Amino acid sequence: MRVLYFAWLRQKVGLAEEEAAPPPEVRDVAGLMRWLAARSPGHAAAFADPRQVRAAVNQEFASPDTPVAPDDEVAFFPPVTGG
Amino acid sequence: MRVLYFAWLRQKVGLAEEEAAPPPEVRDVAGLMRWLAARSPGHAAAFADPRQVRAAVNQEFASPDTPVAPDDEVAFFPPVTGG
Amino acid sequence: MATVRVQEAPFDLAQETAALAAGRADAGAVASFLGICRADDGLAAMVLEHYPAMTERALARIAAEAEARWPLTGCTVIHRVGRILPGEPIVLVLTASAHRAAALESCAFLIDWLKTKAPFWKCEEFADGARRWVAARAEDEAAAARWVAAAADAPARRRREPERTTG
Amino acid sequence: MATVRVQEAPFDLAQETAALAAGRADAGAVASFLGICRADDGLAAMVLEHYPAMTERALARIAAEAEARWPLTGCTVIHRVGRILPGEPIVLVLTASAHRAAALESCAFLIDWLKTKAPFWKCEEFADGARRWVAARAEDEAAAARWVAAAADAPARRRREPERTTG
Repeated sequence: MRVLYFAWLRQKVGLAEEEAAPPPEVRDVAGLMRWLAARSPGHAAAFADPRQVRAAVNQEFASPDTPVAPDDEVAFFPPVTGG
Repeated sequence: MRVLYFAWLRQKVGLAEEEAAPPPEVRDVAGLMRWLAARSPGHAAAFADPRQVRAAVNQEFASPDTPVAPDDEVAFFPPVTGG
Repeated sequence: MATVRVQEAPFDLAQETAALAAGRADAGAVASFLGICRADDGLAAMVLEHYPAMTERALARIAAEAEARWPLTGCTVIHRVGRILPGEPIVLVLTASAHRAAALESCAFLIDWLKTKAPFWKCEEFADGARRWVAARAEDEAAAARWVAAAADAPARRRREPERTTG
Repeated sequence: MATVRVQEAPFDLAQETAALAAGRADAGAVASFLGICRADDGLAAMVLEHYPAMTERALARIAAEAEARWPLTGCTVIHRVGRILPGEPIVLVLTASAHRAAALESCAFLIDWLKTKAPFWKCEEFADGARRWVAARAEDEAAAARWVAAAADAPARRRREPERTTG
């Protein structure tokens, strides 16, 4: 699974992207966030307030209960501020 | 009194502007229209359907009961179609 | 503050936009409306007639109303008159503000009011020589009327009615 | 049919407008929205980050939604990324239609949806070296939501929800 970070999540995690192999019980976006948060203090800081985090699975906006699978590209970022 | 005509009113009257000296009983826009309509067949055609005619007195949109006075500039035209 | 012009010559959108934003650090949003002469079946030209003594005053009043309703950093209204060919621009409305809602709403307001409150008349000339004065559309009156309703909903904003002056 | 671009370079408003209207005899109205980097107190630059694999797809979907809702003859959305200085343009939305209501409404729709449904993030850089990620505004969510309500009011128009694909 490829995991991407954008904006301040990228800065807190300290990575723009990483490979991840979560265990089978990580089934959705919310579960992946909890699992990633335990990886490092930076990850913990990035996911400290899940309400501030948005996600996309395979380049489509996702919700906490969107399923994730090993071949997916999952991105985490703050609410968008373009335009 | 200076009277101006625009668009198809100008074409029907056959004049872009004319001087007019209506009698004192012509007190408002509606009265002026009735008085002008009797001036020529062209005038009659222009004012045949008063609902299709709009007016301005001294360069401000006016209604049928707007007063008119000898020194005024009164313009008649169809509903505007700019933009 | 608004720029209001009536002219026969075409206008330059980029130049007008640059002029509107120039030196205004607080403009974050510029909205524009460009009205173009459509090439409807057989249309050879559109001739725009106006009431010179009244036109710029009417446009300035409409622009002032927009500036009273929205916090604009700039406002430009340019309307062409004379003979206009299909594909050529007729009218330009440009509004600038710190935020987009004010720019977008005031731009829509300006073109709606201009359509019903400025003394212009369009005459279509066709390839076969026929001429036809364009009729006013009921939809245009309705579009303009919604801004009167909007102003009535916001009683803190002063609503101006046309006044008769003797000037 | 829509033109959608994400680029570092500035864009040319006049050129984009000309391209939109070129060869379209049926476009009588062109609306535009130009978002500019405001020179807020001490702001040295705005850095726009995006999610490249997702951005153009998101913009194309937003543009397709506009084309499904309004009878547009043209639609252009250009969003810059990278380092942008105060006074420089960030985003351009251009819509063309036969009549003004469709052009004006779709232009407002596009910028509202772009603000909440396209993966861009703004980071402000200040003269004193400080950096700050711009926070999303609740007003932007509300502005986008009104178009969902508008679509629900018009049941004949298909409403599309984001779908998850596995592509």
